[in-house]
Amino acid sequence: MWTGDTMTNAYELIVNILTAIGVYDQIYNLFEIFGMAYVLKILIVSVLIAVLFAFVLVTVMFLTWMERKVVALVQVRYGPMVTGPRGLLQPVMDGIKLIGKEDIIPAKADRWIFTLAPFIVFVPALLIFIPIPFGNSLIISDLRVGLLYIIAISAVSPIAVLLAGWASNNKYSLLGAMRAVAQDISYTIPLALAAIAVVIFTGSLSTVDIVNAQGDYWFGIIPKWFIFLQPIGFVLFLIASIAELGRIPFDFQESESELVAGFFTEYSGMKFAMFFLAEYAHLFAVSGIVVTLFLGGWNGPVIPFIPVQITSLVYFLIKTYAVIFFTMWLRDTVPRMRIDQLLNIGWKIMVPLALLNLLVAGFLVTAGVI
Amino acid sequence: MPSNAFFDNYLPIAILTVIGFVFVAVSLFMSRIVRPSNMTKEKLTTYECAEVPVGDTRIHFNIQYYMIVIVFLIFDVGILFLYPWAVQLKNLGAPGFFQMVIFIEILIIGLAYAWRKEALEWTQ
Amino acid sequence: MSGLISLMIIIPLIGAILTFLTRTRGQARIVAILASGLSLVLSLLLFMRFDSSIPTIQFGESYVWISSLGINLKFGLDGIGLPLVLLANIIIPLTIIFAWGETKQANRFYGLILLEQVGVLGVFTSLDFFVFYIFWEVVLIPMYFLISIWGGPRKDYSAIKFFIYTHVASLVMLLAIFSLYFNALSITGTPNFDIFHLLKNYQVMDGWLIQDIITLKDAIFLALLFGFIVKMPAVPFHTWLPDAHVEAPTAGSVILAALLLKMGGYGLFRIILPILPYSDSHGILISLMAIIGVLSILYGTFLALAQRDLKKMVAYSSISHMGFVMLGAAALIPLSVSGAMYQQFSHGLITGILFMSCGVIQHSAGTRIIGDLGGIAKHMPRLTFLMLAGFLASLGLPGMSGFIAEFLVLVNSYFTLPTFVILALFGIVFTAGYHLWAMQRAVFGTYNQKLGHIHDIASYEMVSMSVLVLLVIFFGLNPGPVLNMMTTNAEQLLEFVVLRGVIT
Amino acid sequence: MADLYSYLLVAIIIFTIGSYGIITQRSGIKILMCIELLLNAANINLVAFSSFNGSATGQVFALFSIAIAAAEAAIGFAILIALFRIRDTINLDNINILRW
Amino acid sequence: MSYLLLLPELLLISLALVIVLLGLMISDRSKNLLGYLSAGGLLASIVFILAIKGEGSFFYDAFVVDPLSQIFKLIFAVVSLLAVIASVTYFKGSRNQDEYYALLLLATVGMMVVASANDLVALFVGFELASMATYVLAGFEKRNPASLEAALKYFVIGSLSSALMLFGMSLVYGITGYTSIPGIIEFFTTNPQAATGAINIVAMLFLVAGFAFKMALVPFHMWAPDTYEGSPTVVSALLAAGSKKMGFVAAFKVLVLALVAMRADIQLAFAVLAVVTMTYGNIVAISQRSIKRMLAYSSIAQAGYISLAFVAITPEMSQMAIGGGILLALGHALMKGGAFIAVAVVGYMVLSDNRNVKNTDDLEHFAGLGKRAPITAFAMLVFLLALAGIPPSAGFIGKFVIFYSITVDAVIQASGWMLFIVIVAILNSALSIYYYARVIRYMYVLPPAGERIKEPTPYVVAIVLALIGTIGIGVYPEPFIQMAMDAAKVLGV
Repeated sequence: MWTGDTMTNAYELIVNILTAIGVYDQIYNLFEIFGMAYVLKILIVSVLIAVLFAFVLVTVMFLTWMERKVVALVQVRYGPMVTGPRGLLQPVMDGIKLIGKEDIIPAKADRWIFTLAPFIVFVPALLIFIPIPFGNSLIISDLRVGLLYIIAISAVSPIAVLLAGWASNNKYSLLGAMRAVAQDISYTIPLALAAIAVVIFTGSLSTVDIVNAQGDYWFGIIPKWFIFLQPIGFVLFLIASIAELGRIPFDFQESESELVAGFFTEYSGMKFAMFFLAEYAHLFAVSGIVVTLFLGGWNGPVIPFIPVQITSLVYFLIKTYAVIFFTMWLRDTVPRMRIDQLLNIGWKIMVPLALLNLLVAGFLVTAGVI
Repeated sequence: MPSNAFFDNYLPIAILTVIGFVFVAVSLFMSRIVRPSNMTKEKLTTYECAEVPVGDTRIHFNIQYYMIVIVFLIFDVGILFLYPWAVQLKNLGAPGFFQMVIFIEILIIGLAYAWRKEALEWTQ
Repeated sequence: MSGLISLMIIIPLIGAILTFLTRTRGQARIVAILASGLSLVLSLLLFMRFDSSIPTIQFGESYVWISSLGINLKFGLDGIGLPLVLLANIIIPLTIIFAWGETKQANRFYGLILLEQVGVLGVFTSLDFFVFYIFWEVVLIPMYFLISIWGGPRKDYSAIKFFIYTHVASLVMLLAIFSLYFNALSITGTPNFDIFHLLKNYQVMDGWLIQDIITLKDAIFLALLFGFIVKMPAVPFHTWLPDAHVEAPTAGSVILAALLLKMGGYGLFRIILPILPYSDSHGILISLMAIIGVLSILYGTFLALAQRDLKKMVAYSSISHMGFVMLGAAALIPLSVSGAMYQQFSHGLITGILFMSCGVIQHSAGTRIIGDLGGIAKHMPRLTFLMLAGFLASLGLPGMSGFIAEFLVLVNSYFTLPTFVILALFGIVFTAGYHLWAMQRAVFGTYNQKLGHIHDIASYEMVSMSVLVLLVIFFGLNPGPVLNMMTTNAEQLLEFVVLRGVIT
Repeated sequence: MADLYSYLLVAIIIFTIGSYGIITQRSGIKILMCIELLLNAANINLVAFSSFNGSATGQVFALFSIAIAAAEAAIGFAILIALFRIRDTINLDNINILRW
Repeated sequence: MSYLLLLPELLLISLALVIVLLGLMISDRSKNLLGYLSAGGLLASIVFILAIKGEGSFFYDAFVVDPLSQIFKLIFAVVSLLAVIASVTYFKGSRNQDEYYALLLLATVGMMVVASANDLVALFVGFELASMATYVLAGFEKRNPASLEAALKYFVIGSLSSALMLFGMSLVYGITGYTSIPGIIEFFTTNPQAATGAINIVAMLFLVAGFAFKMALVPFHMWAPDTYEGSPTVVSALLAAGSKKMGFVAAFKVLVLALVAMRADIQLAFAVLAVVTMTYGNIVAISQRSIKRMLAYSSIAQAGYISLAFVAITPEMSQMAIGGGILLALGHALMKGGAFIAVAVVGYMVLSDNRNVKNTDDLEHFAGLGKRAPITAFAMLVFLLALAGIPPSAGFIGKFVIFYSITVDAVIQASGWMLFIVIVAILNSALSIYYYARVIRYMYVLPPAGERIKEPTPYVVAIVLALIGTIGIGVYPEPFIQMAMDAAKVLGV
């Protein structure tokens, strides 16, 4: 029987489980006969990815529901209640509606780029999930440069936004896109700087290493999460992440009252849905990253007799949803800022603060304090 | 098929990229089958706060956008150097730290310069 | 008594700088005449102390300059250099006196003349090839300015032509110097730019410059020769000279003809003759030099005959006279060589008179075209006298210095180069012809009324011209002091000629 | 599948595209982009060689060159913007007041 | 291994940063002080370069201090000093002086890093630091279309050349597996068969192209005339006199040293480049009426002379040739720097006559300069004569040594094409007099167009310094020849 060892990634986990069950060798030999051992590997990975994909889609749907529910909660009303139990099927209905919507491409738009933009916005949003550790061993691929990879992939989204805004040939879209990009890139800097401070402590860019580094306890009680070592870093990272997402109070890419709907004003139907999906997928991913970097990832008290994979997944989801809830809460209680304020905060407060934070962290590590 | 950790690690990325593209394509195609298509001239014009669109969209932008981009570029690349340093800091010891302090200080001076020169101001 | 030579060079240099800094014409010319006069006094001192019975370098001085390249500030005088130093120091003060009345940018004018003196003296005294080359080049700049600022209507063209033409020649010479230097360096192992050192090592040089076409020795020889004959100038490289002379101011022409041309001749004796016997095909090279010499004599004469412009005529006569220098050098007989040297000295004095005459006529009559002049003797008797003396000296009247030089050259060259001498004799005849004919048309005859009233020569002009005439006569009657030292050196130069079997 | 030559081929293709662009394009921005292409071709080379030589130097070099490329792009943009402000064009064909 | 040896660079870097910070704090009016500050810093770094003896290597051997680097550092620092002193007047009252001086110092540091680089990475970084700073400097008058156009052309071609150079470097790295220059040499000496591959030729072509852009060798020269003409004159001085030499020191280091195995190919390639360059530069210079443009072409021609040093890198003459190249580079830095500053004075003079003149460097403004600005005119005269190679001047000494080595090479090898090169070089040298003399004629022969002006003191100081250098090297070249030969010995071909 499988004992619950830690694996490097989910593929190994599957292989391990299959081996424990005792079927892996037979399957492997089967493929081996045809000289296609790697097909097996691709198969397993594909299955994993499919699971991830499904998980992301479900999560996104759930998040759209949750968002409405949280808003309703804050505003002391019910939110969607009709479709399904407590409106739980509302996202499905949304999806059906969007599929049936007309797909309008404005006459003056750049058709190719207009169609390309949803692809480019959606795919990176998925790709971010690759190195996120959902739980012990539950990671698609533990990249050695995981953190850098995440930052790099999330830097693709401004390009898509710009493409979308430009291709629409609508002034509001373009303005929204430009603002979105300005905001995105401005907040990438403190984001990346805050992440570096964490890397200094771990000495590794691998997300798994980062999570493992937070596994211990001080005095046996306080978990060694980086939020305690890096309170400033955490705050910076969280704010920057929210800004990157373009959520209130930083939602200048949309600013419904000013720019109609920002860069995707002209999008409708499934293309719009793609932006929508990407946004929520991104939200989940970013929250997951915050958890990974600062909130101990999947670490939590070990519960006997339950495989650590399962407990860790639960811990991770709990923490992540807590962060997501926080962002939604924020959305409902804080007014939108002005864009100059936003940039001022980004460049004049967060960047210097992040640099200082970095120096302090570096000093602490060099001096051997921690 | 080279079977090394490097490719093992990046194989999922390739697969996911393909799946992602396929998914988007399929869902767009699906909707094309299902949805109505009844274009009119009015529908095809862009939306401009319930007005008829005026003028050209490809307008000149505020110079600040470029300023921000340039400042971003510099810092982004500066960060590029910080990552390897951060990973290796424990091995580099004090000299490594102080060398990077100089680097960061130059970054800070650059930021101060940009700040003072109002490259960071949105409204001028 | 070392240090005299460098002092003699430095004084005009300081004088030049001071002259540039003066504000008025009066100050400028006084400083200039003082400096050049002081230099003349020093050279006279040298002249008197000179022992003309020995051919070695006297008054030698040497200062380390660029030790890594073996370059020293090495000066010294022997029978080849001293007469020319004397000549330079005579001509320059006289030129300054002649140009006493210069009004246009006087301080610069005199300063440039003094700089010219520095360059020329440097060339005649330096015994280091590098230093020699530097002075050789330095001479060009003041002359360029003299022509292009104070010159005639086509001054720009002629100044730049003069500059570039002679600069190319110098650079070609520089290549030869490089090769000589490297040769000496690879033989002795120590860098040294000393002229004698380089020339001595030329003897043991070997190799081809271009396989089976020209040997290194010949190539170097030709390059050096090219450098010198352009300066001399010899036909066919003479075309810069008439332009430069015609456009230059009188003082410039005088210096150009009396001193700059002599640099070429000096190079001939100092450098070409010592290596000539050691070159691989000396027979051909000697003939080449003789041909060039005779060609210059004849071509210069005939062109002089055809000129309508008095100054241009004088310029071409210079070419023809310098041909004698070439011829005498190529003859390789001690007396012909010393005759050639004497021709240099004497021509320097004579041509001064001629150009000054032209200058005076131009100044007074407003034209130099022979046809437009005529009968000015009545109005300018003093000029006529001095000019006549100069012309007679130039055509080789016995009793004047020119006669001795040309006589020596022709008589002695006949032993080795008979054909060429006979050809040159034709030149002599025509020389007399054009001199007298020009004199007759321009100065005597009926007065051309269009000229209006013209003044005779000014006093300062007369002083300098008279001194020159006196000197011409003096050295015509009493060539001994100068000729002796020349002969001593010429004999020493030619000792090896027989040894090498160059001439039988 | 992926030997050194594949990488070099990619680099050369990118390099060729960049060179072609520099020769044919007249817009300042496009030329800037083409120059970046050239630099990136060199970077691919460096990283590929680094990986196959087993020395990290090439990667370090690439890192430096990326940084430099960024700074260069920033300066290029700045010049183009300044030029655009007074000339209203960044077409290199129109920027020709300096001629002999 | 004393870190004191790094003092010149460190001083200038910190000074640049300090100037940026000071510029943020002090008022626009007192920004003139920054010029004096940077002049002081440069002076101090010159003193350090001369005073701190010794050799050393730093940063894992990526950075060496040796005679070769020191003499080029001296050149760069001196040129920058001249430019800075002249800039005190040129940019007087400008709001952006702080950036100007900081960039200028950074450009200097970049050049110095190139001079000291012992590793392709360091070389490239230094190269780019200097290039980028000068891109901005060239376009520093941002209201002046000509200046911006100059900057744009310089930028486009300069960055293209960097890209080519980087590509070449990547190939070299691929071939040898090293980026350090000694490593590359070691590779080629231990694997002689590797030196014959065709890929080497490709790599070398890229490198040559990259360096030749900076050196402004034909056919990579297109940017130079435009840039020199359009840039602020003091920046042109820096470009022509300083950053061009950076290309040479890089070429000396990489081509001569690292690719020693393929020397014969370099020789012929550079022979063609040199001959074409000097001839083209001189011929085109004749027809110019803009003095800056003329100086630019003359600068191209001079680059041709200097690159003769690469032609003569045979075993017998290599040290002499490279020494001569360095010497001419040194001389050229002073002469060209001085000449450009003199042009700046004329520009100042013309503008003080009439504010609306567009082409302040037109030949006609030089008419009667000897009367209007005697010091400038005299200095310009000396610089022009020195550029023409008239003794005794720095230009002559450098040319002398280079021509010497190439002549001797031609003689030793009895090689026809080398002889041809010598002759072409000589004819070029004579040809150049033609256009230099034209300027001299304008200055001294033609009547002045206005009153005598008072030449601003900083300009005069800069010009006189350059003048002293130009004549000083000509009159007492011994220490400079020693330095150049020591430097050439480092390359030890």
